[in-house]
Amino acid sequence: MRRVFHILLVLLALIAPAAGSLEALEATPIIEETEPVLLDVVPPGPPCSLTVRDYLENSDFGDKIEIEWGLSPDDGSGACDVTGYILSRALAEGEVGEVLDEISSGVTRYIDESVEPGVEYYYNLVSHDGTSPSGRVWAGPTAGRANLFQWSRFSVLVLMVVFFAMVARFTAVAGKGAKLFVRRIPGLNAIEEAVGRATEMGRPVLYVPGIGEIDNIMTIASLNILSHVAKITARYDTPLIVPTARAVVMSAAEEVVKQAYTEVGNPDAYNPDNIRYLSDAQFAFAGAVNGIMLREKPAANLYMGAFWAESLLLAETGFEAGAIQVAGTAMVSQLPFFVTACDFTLMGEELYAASAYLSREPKLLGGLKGSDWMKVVSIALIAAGIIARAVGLESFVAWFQTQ
Amino acid sequence: MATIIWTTIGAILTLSVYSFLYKDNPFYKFAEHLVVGISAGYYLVIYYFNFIQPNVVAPVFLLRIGNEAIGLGSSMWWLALIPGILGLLLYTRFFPKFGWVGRWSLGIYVGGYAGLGLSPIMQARVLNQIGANALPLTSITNVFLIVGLLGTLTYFFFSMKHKGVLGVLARVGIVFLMVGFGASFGYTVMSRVSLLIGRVSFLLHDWLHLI
Amino acid sequence: MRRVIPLAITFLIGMFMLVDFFVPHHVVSSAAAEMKQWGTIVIAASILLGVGNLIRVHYKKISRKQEGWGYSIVTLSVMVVMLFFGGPWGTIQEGSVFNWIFLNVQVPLQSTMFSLLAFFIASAAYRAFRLRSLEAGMLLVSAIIVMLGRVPLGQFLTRGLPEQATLPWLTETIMAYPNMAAFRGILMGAALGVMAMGLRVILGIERSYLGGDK
Amino acid sequence: MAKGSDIRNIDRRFIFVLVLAAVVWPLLHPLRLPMDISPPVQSVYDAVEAVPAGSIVMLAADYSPDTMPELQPMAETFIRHAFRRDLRIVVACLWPASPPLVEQALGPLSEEFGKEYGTDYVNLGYMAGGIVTLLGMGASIPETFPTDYGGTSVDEIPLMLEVENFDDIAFVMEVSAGTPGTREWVQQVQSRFRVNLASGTTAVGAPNFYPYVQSGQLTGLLGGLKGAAEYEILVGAPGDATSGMDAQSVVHALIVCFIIFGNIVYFVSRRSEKRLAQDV
Repeated sequence: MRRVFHILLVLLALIAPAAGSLEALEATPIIEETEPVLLDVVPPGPPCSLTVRDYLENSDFGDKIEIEWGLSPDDGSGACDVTGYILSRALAEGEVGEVLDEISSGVTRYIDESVEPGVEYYYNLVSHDGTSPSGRVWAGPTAGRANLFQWSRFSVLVLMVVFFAMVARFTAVAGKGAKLFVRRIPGLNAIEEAVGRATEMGRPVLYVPGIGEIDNIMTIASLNILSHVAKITARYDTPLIVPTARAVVMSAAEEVVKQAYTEVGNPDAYNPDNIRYLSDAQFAFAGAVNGIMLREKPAANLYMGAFWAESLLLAETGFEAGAIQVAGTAMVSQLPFFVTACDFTLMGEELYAASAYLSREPKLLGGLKGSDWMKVVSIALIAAGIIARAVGLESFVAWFQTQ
Repeated sequence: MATIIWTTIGAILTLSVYSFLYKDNPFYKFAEHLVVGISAGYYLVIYYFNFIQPNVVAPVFLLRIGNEAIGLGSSMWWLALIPGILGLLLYTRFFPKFGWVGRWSLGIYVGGYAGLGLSPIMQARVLNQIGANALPLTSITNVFLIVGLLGTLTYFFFSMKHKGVLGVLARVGIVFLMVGFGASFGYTVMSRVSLLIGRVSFLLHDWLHLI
Repeated sequence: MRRVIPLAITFLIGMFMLVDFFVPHHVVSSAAAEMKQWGTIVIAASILLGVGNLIRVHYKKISRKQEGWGYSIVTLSVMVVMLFFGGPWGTIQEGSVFNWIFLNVQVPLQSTMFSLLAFFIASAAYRAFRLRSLEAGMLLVSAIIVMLGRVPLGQFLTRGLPEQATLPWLTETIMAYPNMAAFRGILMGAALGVMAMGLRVILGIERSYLGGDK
Repeated sequence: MAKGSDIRNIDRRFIFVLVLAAVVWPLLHPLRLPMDISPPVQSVYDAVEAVPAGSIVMLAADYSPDTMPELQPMAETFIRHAFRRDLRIVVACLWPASPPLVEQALGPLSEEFGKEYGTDYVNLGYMAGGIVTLLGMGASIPETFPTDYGGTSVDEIPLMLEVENFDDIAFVMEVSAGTPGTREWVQQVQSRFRVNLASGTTAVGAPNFYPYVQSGQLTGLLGGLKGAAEYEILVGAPGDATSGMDAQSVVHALIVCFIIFGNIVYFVSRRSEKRLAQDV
């Protein structure tokens, strides 16, 4: 733990100068509309200076170069006839090159966001009054260099380190045998009851692991719960039907279920034909699962994982077929439908908690405790943010609004 | 004439799906099996032509697609072999002895995407939310918003007993959750009805010309 | 060996992708982009596993003349038709037979299935919204307010009342505050759950998706 | 939520039939339920009413078939409104899919009002380029659209001889499903050439454009099916949008009735159960 804080301190020391220079960014000049200028033949004075440098203030891919200049003496004062500046960029010294942009009068800074990283560029700038340009000022060469750390995302890193440290700590504590309290999750017992009822009725259990791909963490949580459910059905010799919408999820589900049947010592009861790939197409899948519900009459329908609009199609058909239904998802938009149409619903984080809880492995329970403490940290930070806003420390809140 | 035939087929298929609302029947079963078969063929072809051919087959076998020579002249063509092999490894599961090798590709895929997801989630769902909720407590609505968030978050405390202050907050959280669920349920009705209006006007307008 | 290698790969790739978010350098980002591409290819290659499973299940049904085997013939034959028109002898461009079947059969069938939700949302509302408890009451009341507040009828029902008592105003307020608060809470909680689990996947503590330990 | 006792659940099919009837009936026999007109829609109507008869207005149609249910009624109603007020219409599109959709509306309406192509209205069709096309129109519309949708040179179209640039256009109605669309018209055309601009957008897009109404850059805004229905009512020609909103109102009200009915049944049966329990 102490080492983590040392690292944090070092990182904080590194951010301080970067944070200071961030303020300069905010000072963008205000462009005022200028009165129409009469045509004349006298060119305005040229810009009084031109400097170019790699854009450093925000970490970038090396695709940005910052250009600054001094206003022409006739911009805003003198003859007061400058209507704008023309900035050009070239690959060789002395060439005018391509026009990058036309910039309004009164502006002294431009960021070229279209450079190739590592390529050296020359810039030149003229002022003009609508009819004639001034003399040209030159600068360069300079090249954009890629940064190794995205400082604008520093706050993300800090919170990640804090979160991971807490998870690691509680996992270690739990691993040493400390008893961790975990509150009852209502939907969990319902899963076992539902499977039990299906067994009594001699009807199958239907387990839908959502239509998410296997890279979706909800699907992974679902496969965890599937392993638990498969162990119960293996023990009671209840058929377990697992329809899937993704081929990889199907093959993972096959492994999970086969493994569970083997562990319980009933490998012969495993029926590979019950782990089915139906369709990658959302409603083709939903339609086919509805068919299974009506024709194979499962007595328990478990929906765990990532669901989209098909949630209610499944849950309403399942209700009509008379099955006990337990759902679990972190898809916020679908929760209302599962909550209304199913007997029990694992909401949001409960899905992940359930998967950790079922395993009863202390290592996994440590993660739950870590998440809880992260909630406390988040609430504390919101409170701190409210106070900071009240006393005018807007930069504290801005620190969280990264991009 | 051709349009009439195809519209009629479309209408019959539409009605077949709706017949499911009455009860399961041969028309629905036909429509269901049709859609599963078409999508299986469709995705097999689309996945091949959109991912496998341009990214693996073309660079490795130096294929030309149209006038474009993909992979020809690229010194990095062998990189395309890696995903190709990873994809093939998935099929080792049919050989019990080597089945474990298939886990390599699955491991790369899942591990990669797990890592990919972590930081953006921390940023968008935690960090930015902290910023968005650090609101000045000057209006009732802001207080309301923050109390609701606090309650909902408390409901999701797993390792602490919901007693005392935590119990009250968790209960507030449940009330907010229920109001939120009711509201988004009600909010969604309109878009679902729009879908039905769309299908009904296909039947009444395009097919029967009644409106 | 069999366990260590996949877990080591998972860890290395997972950490690399995690780091990618913080490193703007193009060497890292282009490598990460390449790996993301690999992921999509692995998934695309897996489709054959799924279709193989589909063929096996339906073929068994047909050969054993199980109930509904005739429908299995439908599934397999339209699949062959699609492969024929989209395969090496066909084309998948706009206007091709392949594309045409998809647009004129698959798309209307899917959108009709989607529209079944208009019926189901009504039956679910009828059945589930009962005043059983305080919580159920909140669910019911907010659903009714928002349903009415979204349509002209609701506007008409509360016409003439002060603005804060009209259904459209109440709808907007409920969506913007209690609804928003609840959903932010769920999203934040779920995000922590995802991260804890994602971390376990990268560290190899979570490996159920690989089919357990053996 | 627990299911409650199954005896109290009526056959779902009864609900399904009522929902279907609630959608089909208003489509076949429009109900014309009362509808409040929101201020941005009223402003669109008022702005068209304020254009002197005989002036030239523009319909900028930038949408495709997938957003037709929401946007086609807007275009139709605008054409009807303009024809009825004897305004002449120039149609210009930045989306390739739009010109035939506008044709579908122009055909029957021009017949209904006895309008001549070329003198009373013209469809310039699609021109690629987005913002560049908009700026080109600011300089010269005939040069930006050298031919109409049918391929006729604009020099041979009497109406187009009166149009040089936006100075000759009294009002622009932009019906937009995305980009290029309302935002580009406001930023590139309204702010530069000070045209009198109103817009019709999808319900999803509308919230993005309300700020332009507040700032006065958009004279008015039709948002989604609801905005289209309100405009239809104002113009006095209730059509598809009004029927659609009628259907929405009826289904929403029906579901609310279901909920209330369900609760009455629930409480009555619970009371009788209690009484039964006391009797025994």
